Amino acid sequence: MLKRNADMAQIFHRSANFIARASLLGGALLAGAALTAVLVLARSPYITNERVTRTQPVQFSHKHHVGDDGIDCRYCHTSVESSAYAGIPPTRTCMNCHSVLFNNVGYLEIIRESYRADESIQWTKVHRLADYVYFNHGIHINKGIGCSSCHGSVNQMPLILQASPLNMNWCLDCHRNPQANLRPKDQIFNMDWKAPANQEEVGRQLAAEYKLRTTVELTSCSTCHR
Amino acid sequence: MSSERHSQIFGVMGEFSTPEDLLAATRKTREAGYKHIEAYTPFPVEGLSEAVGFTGFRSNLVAFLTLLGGIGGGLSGFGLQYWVSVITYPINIGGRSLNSWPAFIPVTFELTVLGASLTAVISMLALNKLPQPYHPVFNVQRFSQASTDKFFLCIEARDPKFDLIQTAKFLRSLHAQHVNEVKDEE
Amino acid sequence: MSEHEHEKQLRILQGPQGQNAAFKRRHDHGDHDDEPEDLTVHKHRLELAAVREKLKNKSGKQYWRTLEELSEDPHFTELLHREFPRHASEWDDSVDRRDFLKLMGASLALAGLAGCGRPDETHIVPYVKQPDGLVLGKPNFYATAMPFGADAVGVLVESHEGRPTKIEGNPDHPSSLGATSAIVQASILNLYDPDRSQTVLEGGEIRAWSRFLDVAQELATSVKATSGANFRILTGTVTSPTLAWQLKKLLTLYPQAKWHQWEPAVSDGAREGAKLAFGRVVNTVYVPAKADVILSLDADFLMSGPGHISYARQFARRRSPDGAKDSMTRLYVVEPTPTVTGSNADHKLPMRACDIELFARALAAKLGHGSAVSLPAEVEKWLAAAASDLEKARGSSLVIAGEQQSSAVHALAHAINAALGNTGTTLYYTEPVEAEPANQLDSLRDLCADMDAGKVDLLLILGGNPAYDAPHDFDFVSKLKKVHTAVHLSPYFDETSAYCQWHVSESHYLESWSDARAHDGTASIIQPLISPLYYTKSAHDIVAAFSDKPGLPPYEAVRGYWTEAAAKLAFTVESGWRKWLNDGVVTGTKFAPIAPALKFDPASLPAFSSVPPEQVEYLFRPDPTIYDGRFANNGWLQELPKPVTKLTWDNAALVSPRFAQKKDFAHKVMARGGEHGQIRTAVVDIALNGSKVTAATWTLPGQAENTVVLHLGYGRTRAGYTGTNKGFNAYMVRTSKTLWSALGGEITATGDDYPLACTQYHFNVEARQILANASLDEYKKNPRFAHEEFEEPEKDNSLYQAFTYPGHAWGMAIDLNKCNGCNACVVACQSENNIAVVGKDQVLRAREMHWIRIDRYYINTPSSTDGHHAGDTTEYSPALDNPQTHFQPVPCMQCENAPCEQVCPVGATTHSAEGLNDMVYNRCIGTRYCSNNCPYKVRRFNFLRFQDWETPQFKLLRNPEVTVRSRGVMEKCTYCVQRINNRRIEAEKQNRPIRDGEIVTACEAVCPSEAIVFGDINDPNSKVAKMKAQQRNYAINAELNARPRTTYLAAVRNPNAELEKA
Amino acid sequence: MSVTQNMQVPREKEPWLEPGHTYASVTDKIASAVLTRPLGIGWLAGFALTFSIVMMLFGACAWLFTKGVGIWGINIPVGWGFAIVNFVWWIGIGHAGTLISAILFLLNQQWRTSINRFAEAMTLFAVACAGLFPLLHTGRPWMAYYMMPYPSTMGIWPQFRSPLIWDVFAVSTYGTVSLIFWFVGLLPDLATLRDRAKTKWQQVIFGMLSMGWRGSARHWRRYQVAYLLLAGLATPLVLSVHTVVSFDFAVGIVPGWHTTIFPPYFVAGAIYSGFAMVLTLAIPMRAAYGMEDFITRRHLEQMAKVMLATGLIVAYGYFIEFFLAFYSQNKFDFFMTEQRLHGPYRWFYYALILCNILTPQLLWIKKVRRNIAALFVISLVINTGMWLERFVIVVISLTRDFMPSAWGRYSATVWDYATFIGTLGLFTMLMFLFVRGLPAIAISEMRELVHQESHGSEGHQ
Repeated sequence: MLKRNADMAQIFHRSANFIARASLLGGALLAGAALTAVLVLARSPYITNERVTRTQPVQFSHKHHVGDDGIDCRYCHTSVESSAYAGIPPTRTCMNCHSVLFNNVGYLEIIRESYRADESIQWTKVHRLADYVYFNHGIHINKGIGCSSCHGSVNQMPLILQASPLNMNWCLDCHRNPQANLRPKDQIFNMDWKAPANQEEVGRQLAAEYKLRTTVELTSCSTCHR
Repeated sequence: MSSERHSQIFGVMGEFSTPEDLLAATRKTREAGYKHIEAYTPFPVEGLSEAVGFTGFRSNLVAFLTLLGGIGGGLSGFGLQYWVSVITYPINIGGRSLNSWPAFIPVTFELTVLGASLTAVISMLALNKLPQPYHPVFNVQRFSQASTDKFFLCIEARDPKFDLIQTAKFLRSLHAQHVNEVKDEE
Repeated sequence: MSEHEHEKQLRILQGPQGQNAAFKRRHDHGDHDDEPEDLTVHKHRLELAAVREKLKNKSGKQYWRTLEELSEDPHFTELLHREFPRHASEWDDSVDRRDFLKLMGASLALAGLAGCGRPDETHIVPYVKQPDGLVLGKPNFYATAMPFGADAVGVLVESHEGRPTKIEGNPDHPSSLGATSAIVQASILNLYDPDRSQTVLEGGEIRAWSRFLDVAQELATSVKATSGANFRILTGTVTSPTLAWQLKKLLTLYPQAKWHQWEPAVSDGAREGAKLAFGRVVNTVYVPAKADVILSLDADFLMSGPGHISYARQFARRRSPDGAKDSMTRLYVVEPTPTVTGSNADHKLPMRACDIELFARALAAKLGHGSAVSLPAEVEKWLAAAASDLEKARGSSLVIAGEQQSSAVHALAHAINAALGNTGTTLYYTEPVEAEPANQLDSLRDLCADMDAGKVDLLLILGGNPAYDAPHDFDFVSKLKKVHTAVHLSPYFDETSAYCQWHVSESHYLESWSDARAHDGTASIIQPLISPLYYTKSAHDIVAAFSDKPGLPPYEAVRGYWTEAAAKLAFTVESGWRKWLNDGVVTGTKFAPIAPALKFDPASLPAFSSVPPEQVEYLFRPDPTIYDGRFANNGWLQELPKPVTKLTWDNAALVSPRFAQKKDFAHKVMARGGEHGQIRTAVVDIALNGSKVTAATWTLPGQAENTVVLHLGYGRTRAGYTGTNKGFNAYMVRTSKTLWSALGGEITATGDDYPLACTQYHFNVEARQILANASLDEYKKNPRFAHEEFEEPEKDNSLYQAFTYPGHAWGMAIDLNKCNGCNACVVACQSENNIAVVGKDQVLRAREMHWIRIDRYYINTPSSTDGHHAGDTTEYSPALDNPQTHFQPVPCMQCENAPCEQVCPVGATTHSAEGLNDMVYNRCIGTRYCSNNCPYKVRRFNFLRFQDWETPQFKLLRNPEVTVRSRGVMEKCTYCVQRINNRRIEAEKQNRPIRDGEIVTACEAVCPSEAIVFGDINDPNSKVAKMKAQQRNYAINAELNARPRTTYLAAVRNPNAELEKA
Repeated sequence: MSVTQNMQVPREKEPWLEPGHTYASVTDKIASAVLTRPLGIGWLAGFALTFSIVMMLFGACAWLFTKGVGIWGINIPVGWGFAIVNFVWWIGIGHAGTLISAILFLLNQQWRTSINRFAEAMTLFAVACAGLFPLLHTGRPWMAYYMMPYPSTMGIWPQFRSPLIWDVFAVSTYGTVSLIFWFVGLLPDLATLRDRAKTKWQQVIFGMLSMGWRGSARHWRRYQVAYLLLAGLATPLVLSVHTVVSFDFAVGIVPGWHTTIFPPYFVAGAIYSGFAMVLTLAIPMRAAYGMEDFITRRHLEQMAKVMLATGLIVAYGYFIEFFLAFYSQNKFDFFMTEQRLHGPYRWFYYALILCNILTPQLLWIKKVRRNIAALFVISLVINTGMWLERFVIVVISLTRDFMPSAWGRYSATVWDYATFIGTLGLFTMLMFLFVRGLPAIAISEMRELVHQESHGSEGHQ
């Protein structure tokens, strides 16, 4: 009596239900994930080059020169206090010592050759800021920001590497709350400086002493961009 | 091939040619004590959802969710603007005060509408359990008319009162033009 | 400064420049004649090789001809294109299909690249031996001087790691007083001009300098035989004592040889006038500072001529309406065509140049010299008023005769000044500044005669471009062809070089040692800031090459001369040299005043042959920006709007409104560019002195009715990429008889029109609070006249509460009474802020990039409410015959309620805590909304990639302290924020507040008349705060409540009541 | 024939659907256009033409990205030209669809049924065209994402006081909501197509798109609630979008922009141009696909009336602009108004008055309202007029503002035109695809209409 009907009208197998819902939900999740990935990537060393070492013509070791020999930063980076640019030492500075010390080891031949031939050594840049950022070493040193605050404990680095992300957020963190990183003048070049327990108030005192500008001033665009 | 496929009964379905017939039949079915019934029409028929017993807050859940969506959108909209302009990076923009709330109204409004609209549609689909490209009723060949000019009433097997023969008889007694058994494949 | 910038520099610094910076620092031995003979180090090696290839199968003698053919050759021109700055050539929309498809591909690539932010590896290239005293990242300043005509302007040049980047004035130098002019500012661009010729060429073939030295000696011996009878030297006006000394020595070697001088734009009138008046050439130095009444007889002493910068400053200082009673000078100007000076006059009388002598005679007669002359009534009245004013101010009045005026006018001026007892107070006389004063026209005439007669076998042309600028009737070229060997020293391979067997590329004054005298005789040592970029030489080298000391470096020559000269001075070279270089002036070389006896009686002048008033006079004048053509290839000057006409990239035949109306020369304001860009004007043929030029006309209010002015310097055929074939060549119709003024020409419209790039066409303030001005009396009556109409709303009159600026609050005040519209600030800003040149096509589209512009308004002209030709000068109205003219510099106003900031969707322009309207180029996405919403229209947009990123020379030129903007971003004045930040950092290092006047913006620094003052308005004692406290202080369109930080002091003119009453 | 009837007996209500239609017949007629009807030569030709125009648009954009916005006629002072004019124009057109679907739905106007579907499609395509321009007109389009609020490593965010940011949110919200509104409306029809599909792939495609819609009573219930809510939300949204667009100008201080009348008269103008565009499209389409029965003269007349009404509001807006300029005696506004009459661009203004104010007055006449050819022409005229209005507002205001020294002019380059025409091509191409790919009229709603017409019951919920 009952009419048996062939399943003509049915187009999809029941599994299609799951597939359809899963693909919709999955699509949404995937989009979200992709977006997050981009944001994360932008902060990753892949973009910031944080902790990336570069091969240099001469495998110069800050660990040896700063850590072991205890040479002061300013011996090579002469203009760090006075100028925007810390200064990469001319070959002559290397030769000051190496005309006497290790004056015949092979791996320093590049230095000697550079000096003889009067041709510069091409170092690969490690800390790179964009052209439209006008960073000034001098003022930071003079206002109690120590080298290691940005460059990390260079005296531990056999090969120099970029210790901080160097992106704008990172700059702003300090410009909004410099107190956290202010040091007494005599600690500026101390690579092992650690913030004391009472950094909060020490920072406040130093800020007053250094006549630090207000956060509003320090975070104005033209402070770094021209 | 269908014969090989092991399948079970989903329900029995009666076909009517006018919305009025269907409405009447549905009401009778409910009176007959059937609980798990569903009607299918090519366009919304007034009173039908009540007839199949879909009433009360459940039937307006979409509206409630939409309200929440709207409020959520609006709050997040203004919140974002306030946080950006006053808290995270306060900058002097043309001498306007940091919290220039009048300037924040348009975006707040837009996000309210966006939040509400998206919730409305998504909740409608979700509560309807769509997408659902496969459904037993599609197994009924004549059901393809349900999107054109035929009106169907389905009494589902999970109904305690359901009995294939009796229920089919009952439907025919309501002057259903065709009565089909609805199979569901495993 | 960005560190990245530094590597750019350091990389550059390898090679000679590097050490050069060192030796310049230790002002010892200057000889660095150490360039390799091997030319392969040259940037243009390949190109030159290609040229040589082309020339291979030509015989040596015709080389200089084939060069010409070459320049027509498409490959060659294409090759030039590649070398040359692309900014001007880039921007026509037309593009062929192949190009187009290529670019379509490129665009996709570009879209992809833009997103990825990962920087590639870059390198640091430090010195090998760092020069002493050089601190990386800190500029050094060196004093030197720019020789120009019969003058030299002392300058301090900013140098970054050995690259000169910016020129400032030298306060210790009498011709500068710390300021400079537009031309001096722009001269640094010539140094880096990639079109400069770069080697010694013999018939277009590259020769080593040593080769030239040998040839020179051969030639020398050959002319020695005739003791130089067939040897001629042609120079411009020489103010270099050393060069003169060398030349004179040379002439002793060749007794028969002759030294000729020719400068097309310097008139003999002054020299001859002096001879007429005193029987000898003297140099006149004016002291406007002491003058209460000044009458200028067609003299543009504020804008041109020796000492004009110092005159402008002295004049401006006397223009304050707030001083003691009658302490404000009154300036009368009689001139045929509006100049900067005329536009600043209290009373201006437009008059044909040829009538001015008559005017001068009449004035002399009024003062009791010579016989009375009859003048038209209105002129008579004007003269009477001026004369009585002058007499009232006996001893403190001043009459100045114009460069281009006749010897008679100059003589009359001397006589009148004497009669008024001004000699010794408002002006004094000295020995001539020129080493060898000569009537240059005669001098050139003689030379041409000799060349024509075949008497000249060897001709040295040291600078100058006679083939282009010699009087047309001399037909210099054909005569030059008769010279056996001509040697041309010039910075470009120009029109003259093309006809000389030898071309020696000339060093820029920033590249070589020399010396020069200022307008008052003060000498300066010119020291190089950078070793020559190319294989260039100076006149000293050439002269030496033909002397008995071939190869004597200029440094030795200069030292040599001053060792001799020092004998006369207080101390020796050894003791003085360092000081001289440091100060930029040689101590004690200022000429002492002399009192030449006046042996001239106006009555002795021949009867004046007056010209019928309806006759049209054609005037030749040096161009206000590119001068006599020597700056034709300077993009900054080409694009600099001419002070009065606001034209760029072209010269035009200037005519008066009446004349234009009579001849029906129309102006068409084109839809593309419009009033702010493109005006099409009638093209005319001007038949004059038997030859003809075709020129575009320009109707100029305030010009004498029957005067047509033709500016020299355009129509160059071999200027370089930027300057070639711009405008028309007025020299074509300029003859020796009519050097400055010609009569009896024919001017006929051809029916065509020509697009002129004019940056401001509309001249009417439309009754808006833009340029407040009043007469001195009105001002005395109502000192607050600038505030009557409009007031700023109250500060707290708003839904939002106002921001406060507790720290510094930078502001600027511009005194419209002092600004004379000379344009120096515009170029200074361009140089300081790396502002791109966009080329004529883009100016036609109203897209020039100047951050500060100078608006020119005509006051009391009928407000032109018919918008269609709003302010069209061809809509004649009598008010245009002699309108009162005002200039107004407009930089960014740094509004406190900046309309631009509010509408920026990405916060690329925001307000700094010190009230600066910051612009963050890298955040800008270029919606241009800010510009639309800027009520002062001071924002500039990079519609295309205007900056030239390829040409290496321009990388050297740029100021590393300022971001170089690329395509698609908005840019604008930021009060030189780089200077603010650097000074502040220095001050903070010393833990002290910033001193007033410590921060000086580029426009402020350059301003000859001290019109622009920048400073902290929170400091009540600062100069700027005091200015803003004055009652004349007002803001443009104050009622908009934008609260601009840049405000103006209203202009006050000091007219003579006599002439005021109609 | 129904027309003539009506002329004779005007009192009797003319039906919204020609008599004699059943559920099946309407379904067949509309669905067949998609499923069975072969591709006509006319369609192919039209598609080919519009497609090539779209290619031209791509070319223009490539050149734009390569060289920069300098290839356009813009300059200082006229920083905005065609791009913004076109943007506002397209957005305006994009208003009719949602308006018809939402507001008329709330107002319970049955006559919306047969036109809302393709009006909505038109909205989507118009918004798509509009959306192009803000992106294209920026100097650095590849940086446009700076306008999005996302946590960047720079720690900076969009500047929410700028109307351009409001635009970003308004336009993107409007686009999204219109899309889902349209899709929800489509659901049952997609199901119909699925069930009537002739081939397997048609079945699968429409099957997936329809999400397995089976018309169950419960579904219909939730569906109607959601649809009603969407309509309720879309209504203020429509009004807000053009209000925000008008803020781009009203918030600026430029004389000719800085006026409070803008929001209302921009909205009115938007509806005005929107309906004009609906007519421009409906008239040829009903002819081409024989849908005169569904889109009756009465529909067209109804739309004509709406145009007349909104046109009058726009006219009032123009008048008020004048009045305020004279009444306030603000010298800048006064001068600007004066410029419109006498300035270099006066002819644009006169043309604008002719197109937007004078021409539509013809619609007072019933004969004209019911004359299809006349309506078509008038709709085109109004479209032109509305474009001119935006040109007058954007360009003329900018040419002569506060500083006479900086006054300028503007004239479009070939690239401006290429981009504008290109978007016209894109719009039409999408319409061509739409009418073939999806039911141009809401089938399920038509079935309801059949139901109501047969039972004479007006209105439904």
